Amino acid sequence: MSEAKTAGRELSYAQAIQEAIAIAMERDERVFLMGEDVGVYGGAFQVTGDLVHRFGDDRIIDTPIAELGGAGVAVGAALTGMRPIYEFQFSDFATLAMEQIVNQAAKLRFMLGGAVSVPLVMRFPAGSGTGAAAQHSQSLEAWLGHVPGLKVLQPATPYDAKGMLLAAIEDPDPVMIYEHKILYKMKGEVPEGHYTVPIGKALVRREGPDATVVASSIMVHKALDAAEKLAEEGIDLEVVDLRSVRPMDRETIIRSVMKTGRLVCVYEGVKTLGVGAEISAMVAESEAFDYLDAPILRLGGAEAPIPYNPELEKAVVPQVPDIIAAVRQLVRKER
Amino acid sequence: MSEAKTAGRELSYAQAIQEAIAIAMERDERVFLMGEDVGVYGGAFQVTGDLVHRFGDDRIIDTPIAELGGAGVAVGAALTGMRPIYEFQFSDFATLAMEQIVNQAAKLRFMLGGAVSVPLVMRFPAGSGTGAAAQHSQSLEAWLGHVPGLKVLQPATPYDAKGMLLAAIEDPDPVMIYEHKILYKMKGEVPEGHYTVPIGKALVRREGPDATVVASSIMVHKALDAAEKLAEEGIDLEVVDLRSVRPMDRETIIRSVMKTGRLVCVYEGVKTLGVGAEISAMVAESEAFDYLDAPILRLGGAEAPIPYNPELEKAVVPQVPDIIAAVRQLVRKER
Amino acid sequence: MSSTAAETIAPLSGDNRPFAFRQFSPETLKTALRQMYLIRRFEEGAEESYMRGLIHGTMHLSIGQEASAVGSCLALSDTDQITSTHRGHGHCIAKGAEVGRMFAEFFGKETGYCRGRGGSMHIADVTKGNLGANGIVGGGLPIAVGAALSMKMQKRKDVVVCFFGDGANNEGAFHESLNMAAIWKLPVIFVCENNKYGMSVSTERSTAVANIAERAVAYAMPGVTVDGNSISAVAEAVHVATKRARAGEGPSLVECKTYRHRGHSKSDRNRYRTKEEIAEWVAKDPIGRFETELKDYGILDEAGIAAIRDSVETEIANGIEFAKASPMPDPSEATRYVYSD
Amino acid sequence: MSSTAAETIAPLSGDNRPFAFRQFSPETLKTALRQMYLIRRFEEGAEESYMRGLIHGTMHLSIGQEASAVGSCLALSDTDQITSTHRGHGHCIAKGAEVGRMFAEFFGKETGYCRGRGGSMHIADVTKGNLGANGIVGGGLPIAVGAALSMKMQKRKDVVVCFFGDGANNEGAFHESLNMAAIWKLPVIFVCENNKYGMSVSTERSTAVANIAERAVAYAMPGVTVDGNSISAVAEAVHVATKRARAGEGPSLVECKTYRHRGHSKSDRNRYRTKEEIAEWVAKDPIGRFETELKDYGILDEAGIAAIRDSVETEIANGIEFAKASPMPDPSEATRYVYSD
Ligand SMILES: Cc1ncc(C[n+]2csc(CCOP(=O)(O)OP(=O)(O)O)c2C)c(N)n1
Ligand SMILES: Cc1ncc(C[n+]2csc(CCOP(=O)(O)OP(=O)(O)O)c2C)c(N)n1
Ligand SMILES: [Mg+2]
Ligand SMILES: [Mg+2]
Repeated sequence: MSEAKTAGRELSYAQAIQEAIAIAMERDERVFLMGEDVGVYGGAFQVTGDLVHRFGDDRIIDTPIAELGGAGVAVGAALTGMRPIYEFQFSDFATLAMEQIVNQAAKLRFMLGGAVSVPLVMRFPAGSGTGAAAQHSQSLEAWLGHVPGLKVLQPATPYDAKGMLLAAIEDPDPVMIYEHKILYKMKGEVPEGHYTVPIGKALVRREGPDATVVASSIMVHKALDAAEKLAEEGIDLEVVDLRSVRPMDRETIIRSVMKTGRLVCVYEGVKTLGVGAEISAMVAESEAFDYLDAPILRLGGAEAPIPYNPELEKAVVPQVPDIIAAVRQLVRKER
Repeated sequence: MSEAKTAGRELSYAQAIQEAIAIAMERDERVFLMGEDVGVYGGAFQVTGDLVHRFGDDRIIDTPIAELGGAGVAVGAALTGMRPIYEFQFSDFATLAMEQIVNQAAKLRFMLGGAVSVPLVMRFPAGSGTGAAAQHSQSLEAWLGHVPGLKVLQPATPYDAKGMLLAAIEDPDPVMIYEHKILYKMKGEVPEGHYTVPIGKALVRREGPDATVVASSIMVHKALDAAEKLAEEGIDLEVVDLRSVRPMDRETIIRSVMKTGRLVCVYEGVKTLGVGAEISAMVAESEAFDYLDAPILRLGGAEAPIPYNPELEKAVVPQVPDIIAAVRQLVRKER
Repeated sequence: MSSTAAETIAPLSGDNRPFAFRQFSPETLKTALRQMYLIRRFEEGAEESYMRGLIHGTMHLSIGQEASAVGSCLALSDTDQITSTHRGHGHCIAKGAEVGRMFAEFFGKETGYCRGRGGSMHIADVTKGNLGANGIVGGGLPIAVGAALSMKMQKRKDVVVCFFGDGANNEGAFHESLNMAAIWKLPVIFVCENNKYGMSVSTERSTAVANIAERAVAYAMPGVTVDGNSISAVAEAVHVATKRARAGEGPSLVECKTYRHRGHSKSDRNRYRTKEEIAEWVAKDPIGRFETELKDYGILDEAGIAAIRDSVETEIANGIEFAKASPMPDPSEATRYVYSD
Repeated sequence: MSSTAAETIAPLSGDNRPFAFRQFSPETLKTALRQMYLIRRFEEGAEESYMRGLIHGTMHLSIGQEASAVGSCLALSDTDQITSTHRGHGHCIAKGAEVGRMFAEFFGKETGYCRGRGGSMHIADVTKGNLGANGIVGGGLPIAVGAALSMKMQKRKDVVVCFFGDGANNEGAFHESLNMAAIWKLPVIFVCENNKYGMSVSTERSTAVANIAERAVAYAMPGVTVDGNSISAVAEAVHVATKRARAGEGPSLVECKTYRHRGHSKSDRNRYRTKEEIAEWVAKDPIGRFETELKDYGILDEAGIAAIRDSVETEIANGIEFAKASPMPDPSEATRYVYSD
């Protein structure tokens, strides 16, 4: 972390991202941002806001609705000396651009034997909770987490959203950032000026001896809520914010599990083959295995698309009571 | 399994697939096949062979090189009474079609509250070993395994390739079949005529008390090889052929692990967030947890794209000696 | 407006009325007007319900674009198919859906067209040949081509009308779809509703050509640009294209120039259009225009119009009541309908 | 062949020689011929090495297409960029790569352009402005547009030449890329090498228009179809397009009609082309044709040609030797170069 002022200034997660973009664009003229409606509209979630007035439409570029091409343009620009940030309007639309992300951005450096690097950042507004139904609510971070060559982040706070984005922009390799739409309006402390949050480091957000919850993105907040409630009944949780899907912070997670002997993974993406599958498997093959006092539980999204109806929508992703119930089950269980 | 003749007839995996397509097309005029160069060329891997001469180019349809559109055409045809089989030339190119697969095919039934079904089959030639480098050698079955609404299969033998494809074509929902390119020429016993292999069932290919290897696709054969060699040193492996990534056969796998107390997952896809992550996590949260005598190991693809050089190419996917070493490590380890 | 279509419909000698008035019975024309009202009032009702918190999420209103929806579907049967878009309420109603079940869907109810699972962006009525709205811009294009392939393979005489926006025309799916439809001579009519903007980006900024229909040349198919606020102009162009499609001669591209009066969706701050531009297009409202024509050609008088309007009000009110009274889905069924039972 | 480009190069009065002969010095023309030989012999050498088991995997030979590669790159500098395709050996050599390092790459050696990690399908030489072949049909199109955006943003006068095949022209990436290049007036020249087939599928079966260049209309950019076996015709069209691009006037589409003599790749049983068709095109070989022109215009005689051929033989032989003698990568480094160090 460099030059971070410690003032108690609060920004929303969306504002924090905007500030990171502005700082990076001020510092480095190679940085630019492109995406759909990022200009005068200010972005579908008002993340780019008025940046176009500040930096002009040569550097805050509205693209046609063409995600494959847009992503490929970012790759081509990154290959030739620029540092593009590409905003997908919803992460679901990135399904159109997987070719460029996975076959090109992730692999070019390797395929060319190290002759190039692809310093680009892509931003993926993800997650449910907006009533936008199955094609606008997915959490597919596990897909890109499976792809060597990429780095994949999930900031859970405004502080991290800004610091990780700055780190990502300065990183020489392609970094994919999954932002949660419901977090955009969440406020939190954000220092002014430039600072970075290191890529690939999880963070213990709450210490406790009884069980470890490793949560990602919005689930960090739900886990912290659950921890408050569980504390009332004498269960003291450790909550680890995953922050980085790739690379995954083996050390921090394993250290925590060795301490508590119990692990619940909480994530919004579909349970099967979601981020928690990797966390669980990583622990089960590690030195922490011998410290486990109970099975490793996972709370992930249901095996269904996200429904439109708000009650159904809530029912298919983990909620605070689900976390509480899982932890209770885990703590009750003794070897 | 219905009407299977038990004759000891041998076919290659590619021939078995071709035979399944022919049988399905004979039995049901709604079935047709489309893809790139599936007609007179006979398919990049000669899977469709001379089918175009038998069924005509109205039912064995050469598409332009347009994977997103092609996949979407299959979805539209499936929605309106046909039963398309869509062949991707290499599974890597399916990255262009993820939108139609994931947002449309997988979700339409759900989004429309059950009013439609999408009976289509997609075939994905996958895997490394052909020297075709990073954009022609991927194993991304974990991606589709993460998507509710799809069924995802990985046949390891000619018998299964035929029987699973017939089951898939008759299934009312979208079924994705990952075929391994190196298996296309592999021969095995294949009954004549129509039979099906049930979707979602793993198969114990070798019984043994010492440790369970759950392997998928080509790794089944490597695991069986390793088992032969390990038998010489008195280690008796149980080898489970995963066969279906989604749904995953919880019962068969857990039963085996409860018997042996040890588990190695072997798969070619990238280790992190690959199929083995789910197998491991599923076991670690199950009733089998208490039966585990050692950490759950995973042997997956390296955290790198597939290199062109043949020695490097071999180095990045699990080989028989790697399986042997992993099992030895596991069996040595006692709680 | 320009036309590159090979064929237009010649007026019978002496009959100088617009195409729709020559082609369709007064009853059909009255029904068309009624459908336009129904779409308008449905969307106004939805907007109101949204303000009142009865509707969750977002929605995209097509107010001002009713002529292209109704004109395109005017001569379709229930076995002809359509694919629709995120701005699809008009298509849905024009293809015969009931507003009660549509409201019920918007309210997330079990009686909705999607049992509350889909909402506005996935509204569909396959029994009427509406294969569904789509949340993915351009997502319906290849699906329409696939449906048209089905029609051809099944030797049906049915056609597919594929609605999409000007924004969608820059997606790769557009290109792949039109090319495949053309080489296989499939019975599909690509109807581009060009309302000048894809969200905030004008076609001038997003699209290399002035008229989307010019792109038909790249697929060797007829392309025609019509006044999308004239139901007759739309119906005529789609009629020509449909005839061609049913005759096995292949696809066409019809571009309807129109305008949405409302913002893109509920989050639109309208920073990209001027008040003057909006006012200019509100003055060209397709409903008022069609009413005037119907009166001019003696098909309806004020009383007749009022009667239709009244019946629409009742239908809307009943629809909202039905939706309100309908049950919510059971949360224990949140994962139903993922797979066939 | 047809041309829709606004501009062509007028011959100086009295000089009726083809464009390349008016435009370029004898030295440049000789170098061009030498490059064509080098490509041809490189690929024949690769083919032979493949037969001998020195090369793994598959490869796509461009024998017969040398004029489009060399003609397109003739007037480019090392800071101009290209994106190439799976059939990219010619582009690579035309853009200045060394055949020794190319062979080394094919042999999977550490001295190869990609240190043995990429092989034929990913061959690149970024120091010479070759951003790489691509295993994904159409994959290079948006990358080229992005590179052109860089050139513009960095206020460089460099251009990007984007090679792609007739098969690639039906990919969505083609459409999205040409549209973006056009609306942003980017300095990119889209060079379609139309060799009549995308693998086994002829353009007649895959593509709705007879000439790919006709699709330029959909992007309001100049489109021109030239005889791709005439190096001069290719060079002229690319020259015009490059001038336009450097002047900030935007992209162009140049279609080179040509033919590959060999099968698509090593697995091709050649069931989709007749022997007659192949023979007809072999007779139109671009190298023989250029030789004849060079002789006709007095730039080279038989002895001069023989000397060039000899020097190419030596270069190829040395290249193969270099590649053979080079070390294999260390398997312990199999996962290097995934991320920047
Ligand atoms: C693939 C994809 N990209 C982006 C979006 C977000 N989005 C929804 S509607 C829209 C504008 C579409 O414009 P147009 O096709 O002209 O239709 P209109 O909204 O004007 O009716 C955008 C960008 C989306 N839903 N899908
Ligand atoms: C996206 C994608 N689809 C399919 C392929 C398989 N493939 C490789 S080359 C080729 C034909 C390409 O045709 P064209 O663009 O005309 O180039 P040519 O081979 O004729 O030079 C195909 C289908 C691929 N590599 N990438
Ligand atoms: Mg629009
Ligand atoms: Mg070709």
